[in-house]
Amino acid sequence: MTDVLLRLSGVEFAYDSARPVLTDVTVDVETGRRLAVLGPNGGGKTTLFRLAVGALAPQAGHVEVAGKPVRRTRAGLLALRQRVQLVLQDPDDQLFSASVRQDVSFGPLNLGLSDTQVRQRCDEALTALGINALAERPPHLLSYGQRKRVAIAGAVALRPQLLILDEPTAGLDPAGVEALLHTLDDMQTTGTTVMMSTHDVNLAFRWADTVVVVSGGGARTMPVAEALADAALLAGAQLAPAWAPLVHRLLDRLPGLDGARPRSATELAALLDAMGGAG
Amino acid sequence: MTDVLLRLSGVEFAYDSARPVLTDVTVDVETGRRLAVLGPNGGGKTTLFRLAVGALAPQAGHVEVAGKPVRRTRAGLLALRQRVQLVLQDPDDQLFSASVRQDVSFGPLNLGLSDTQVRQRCDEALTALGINALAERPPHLLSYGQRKRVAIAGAVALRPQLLILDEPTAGLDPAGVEALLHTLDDMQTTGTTVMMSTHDVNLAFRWADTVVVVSGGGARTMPVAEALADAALLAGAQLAPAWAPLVHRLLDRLPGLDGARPRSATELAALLDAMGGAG
Amino acid sequence: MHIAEGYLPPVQAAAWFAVSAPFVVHGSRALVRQVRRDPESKLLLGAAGAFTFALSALKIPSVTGSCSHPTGTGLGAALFRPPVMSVLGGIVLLFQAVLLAHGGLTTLGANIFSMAIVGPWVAYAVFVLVRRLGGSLEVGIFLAAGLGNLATYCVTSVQLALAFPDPATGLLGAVAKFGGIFAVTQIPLAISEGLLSVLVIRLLARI
Amino acid sequence: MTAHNGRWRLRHPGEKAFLAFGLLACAVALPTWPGAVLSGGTAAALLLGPARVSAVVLLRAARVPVLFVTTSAVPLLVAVQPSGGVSWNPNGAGEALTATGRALAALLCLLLFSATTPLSDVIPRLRRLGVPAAVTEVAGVTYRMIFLLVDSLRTVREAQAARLGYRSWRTAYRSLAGQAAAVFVRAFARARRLEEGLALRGYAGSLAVQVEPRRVSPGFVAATLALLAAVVVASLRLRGPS
Repeated sequence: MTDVLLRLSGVEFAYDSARPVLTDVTVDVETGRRLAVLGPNGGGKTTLFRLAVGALAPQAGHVEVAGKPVRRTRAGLLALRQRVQLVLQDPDDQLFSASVRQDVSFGPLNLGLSDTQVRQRCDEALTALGINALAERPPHLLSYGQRKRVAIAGAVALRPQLLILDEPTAGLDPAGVEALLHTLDDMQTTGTTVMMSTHDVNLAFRWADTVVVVSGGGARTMPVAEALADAALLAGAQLAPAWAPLVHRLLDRLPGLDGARPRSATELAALLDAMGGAG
Repeated sequence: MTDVLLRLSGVEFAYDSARPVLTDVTVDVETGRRLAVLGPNGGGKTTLFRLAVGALAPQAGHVEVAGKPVRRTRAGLLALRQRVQLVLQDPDDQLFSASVRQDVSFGPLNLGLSDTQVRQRCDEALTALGINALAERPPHLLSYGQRKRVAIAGAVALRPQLLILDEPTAGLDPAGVEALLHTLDDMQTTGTTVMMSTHDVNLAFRWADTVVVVSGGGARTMPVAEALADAALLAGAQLAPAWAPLVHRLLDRLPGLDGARPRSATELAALLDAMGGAG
Repeated sequence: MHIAEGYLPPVQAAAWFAVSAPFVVHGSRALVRQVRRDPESKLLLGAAGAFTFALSALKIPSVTGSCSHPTGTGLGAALFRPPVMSVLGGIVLLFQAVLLAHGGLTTLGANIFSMAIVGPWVAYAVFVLVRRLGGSLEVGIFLAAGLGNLATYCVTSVQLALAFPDPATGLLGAVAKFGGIFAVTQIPLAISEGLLSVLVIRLLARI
Repeated sequence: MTAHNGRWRLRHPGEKAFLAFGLLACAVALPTWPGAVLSGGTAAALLLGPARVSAVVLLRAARVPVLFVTTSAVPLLVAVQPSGGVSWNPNGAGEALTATGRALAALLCLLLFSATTPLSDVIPRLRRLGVPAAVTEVAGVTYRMIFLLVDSLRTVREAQAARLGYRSWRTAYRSLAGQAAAVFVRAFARARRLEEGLALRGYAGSLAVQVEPRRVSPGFVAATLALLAAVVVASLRLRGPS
């Protein structure tokens, strides 16, 4: 396949050889997909991401980007990092400059771009995240949600083809989650492939088209509907079932509603209201 | 009423007088209740908690604990802390010691208890949180979920009548959330009243009996079913609707199922499985 | 520039403890006084100690190919003053010895003298002098951090020379030997530490 | 650290200090041959034997200090002439071997202590040695925060590397300064938040904690004494009457 952006095949990794985290992981990320990575804490989601961006080297197996194996040389990593960017869970681990604009310009400056180009990249990233108004503020005085956006802008300024987000919705309130998903949708339409980890199966169902379940040292990739209908798979990864697929089964039993497929509680509420009085 | 453990009445608070956080908040916490506090980020949930434990002084209105107004003197605060304990969202903000047991002993020692009593309080708290096995470990070798438990144990060791938890499930995976809810249930049965903030309306529906919605400077307290059925209230507080009450409305339309009241997706899955093949 | 565990003969190891002790005791008294005035400052002082430790975990690329790290004492002394730095530095050196086997317990006295006493005092003196002479904050920090680092390195060289005098030329020859071998890494490192401290202060000034 | 799950974890830190520092004193004070060899060997045997510390862990812990010790030995091999020239030191090899041997033996004794004794057992007990409470409490906070800060340092570095922060010398310096500044800001923000968090638990100036009582085992102490005596006697005997 030519459109596999990132491929991990047969990857093994252990921080401590007595307790391997990943024992045999094969994941293909195709261009344009929306991937949700699910799995228990400590199950290896973050490790998988760190392998994908070259922060860790696999102890067996290999990582390919756009069909070429990643060489862990200076040049190899440079090429990888221009294609794949990871945004960590805690924004404070990524922000270290005195102003938002300075922080976002860090990556483009490191690329050795001209002043004009750096400015352009910055503006573009700030606009994509909707934080133009914060450009001159010091990051540590912003709210948590705003800091998360600044951290994402820092990655986006490198114009990655694949943007990986570790628990991007953790700590955000529902309105913040909505706004973030909206932003990610926009980025997806402009050609960025997005992959994120989450604990929220309901969110995964709503947002993703493909799910990677990481648990017990392995990873399984499958279409979201299939993954979330697989009770054994979910239980094995210590995940609760999602509401939406269950609600769809329930709707199938109601005459006249068997085509309805609400993906969120808000959509279900609208559907119920449209149906009128409690039958 | 004699069983009001904590009462905030007409409380106003602003960190910055130009932008008041709470303008008129009245909340009664009755003994034995399970209160979920919902509301947008920056809406004042944490401020409310900090007022309740005397970490902040209200700029108007007053705070009463067990019928007596809180005095912010050394003695007044010490008395308050034995009744009401707040566990912050980030466990690293409350853990300072090199071993779990030493850390948990800090609160009881501040009460001036004897060595034997301190030891007993520690054992009790470690057992309540199920972390006896971690007693001799240093916090930096624990997982995030384990550190959260240690932080809660540190509060529980003061034997509070009211335990307030700020976003206790943030960052936990579904299995971790289940385990925590289980622990809180146990504490509730031994007489501790529990109040927590959360962004997860589904969790609130499942766990709480009473909901406090904090937004726009005010707070409204009401039974959970009523709050989560109030679309205008939820929208006003930037909250998404919960699945369960909507599913209940759906179930009411299905003959023979109008009594079923699943509170979680897991319960709904069990119900659907019991119903057999897709009708 | 830690002297490794067991590297000094016993009498000299003991002597360096004796030399360092008055400074550490004086620093402890200063710390106890500060904490009594302001009990909350315990947490700030703990943070300062941890920051000093963390600075020494910064890996600076060095010309010799290997990585080296700053002493952090110059910046620390300018921020927290030398007497308190002698205690915090002592705590940090103790943790480095026990947690990382970096330095040692028998050589703790010698290491405290070079890194937690001479380094900070030189840095502080340079800083005050530069400021009195009308130098800018940045020049002051650069020279303080750089010279503080160099002073530490010179003291360590002398300590090693005293322990292992040169067979032909005695102490002076030994100072030249030890100084020479460490100069390769230490002089660029002192400059690096100076530059880095300026960049840090610049960032912090804007925050 | 293995100290927290090792076999000797629950022993009184004083016992372990007596044993390890006794051997350390022997390693440094006795003639290197055979004193240091015997003390170092004993420490190694105790670590791998009764204390059950794995060889892999020991090797990992010793790697950096060993590198440092060997580098420091190089100057001993040469002599500087008054003219400024450098020549081989005829006794240099012996001197370097002695210094390196003593340092390696001492390193093993230090590891015997640090690999078996959690610092949480040690820091609060330093009060009994006359260290002021303010100092032990500051040391305790330092210990806790070290791990938080070193962790953030690593993460900040990784995040910077992902954004090409270590592409050249210039970018590396900018990144390092960013790391230091980020950690500085974090350290003091942490301290402030910790102060608030602890106030909720009744903090009023004392960071005292309850230290688990550990019984000193007379058997262990007696065995230590016998062992140290044996090392001293064996060293003097082996060296022969001089």
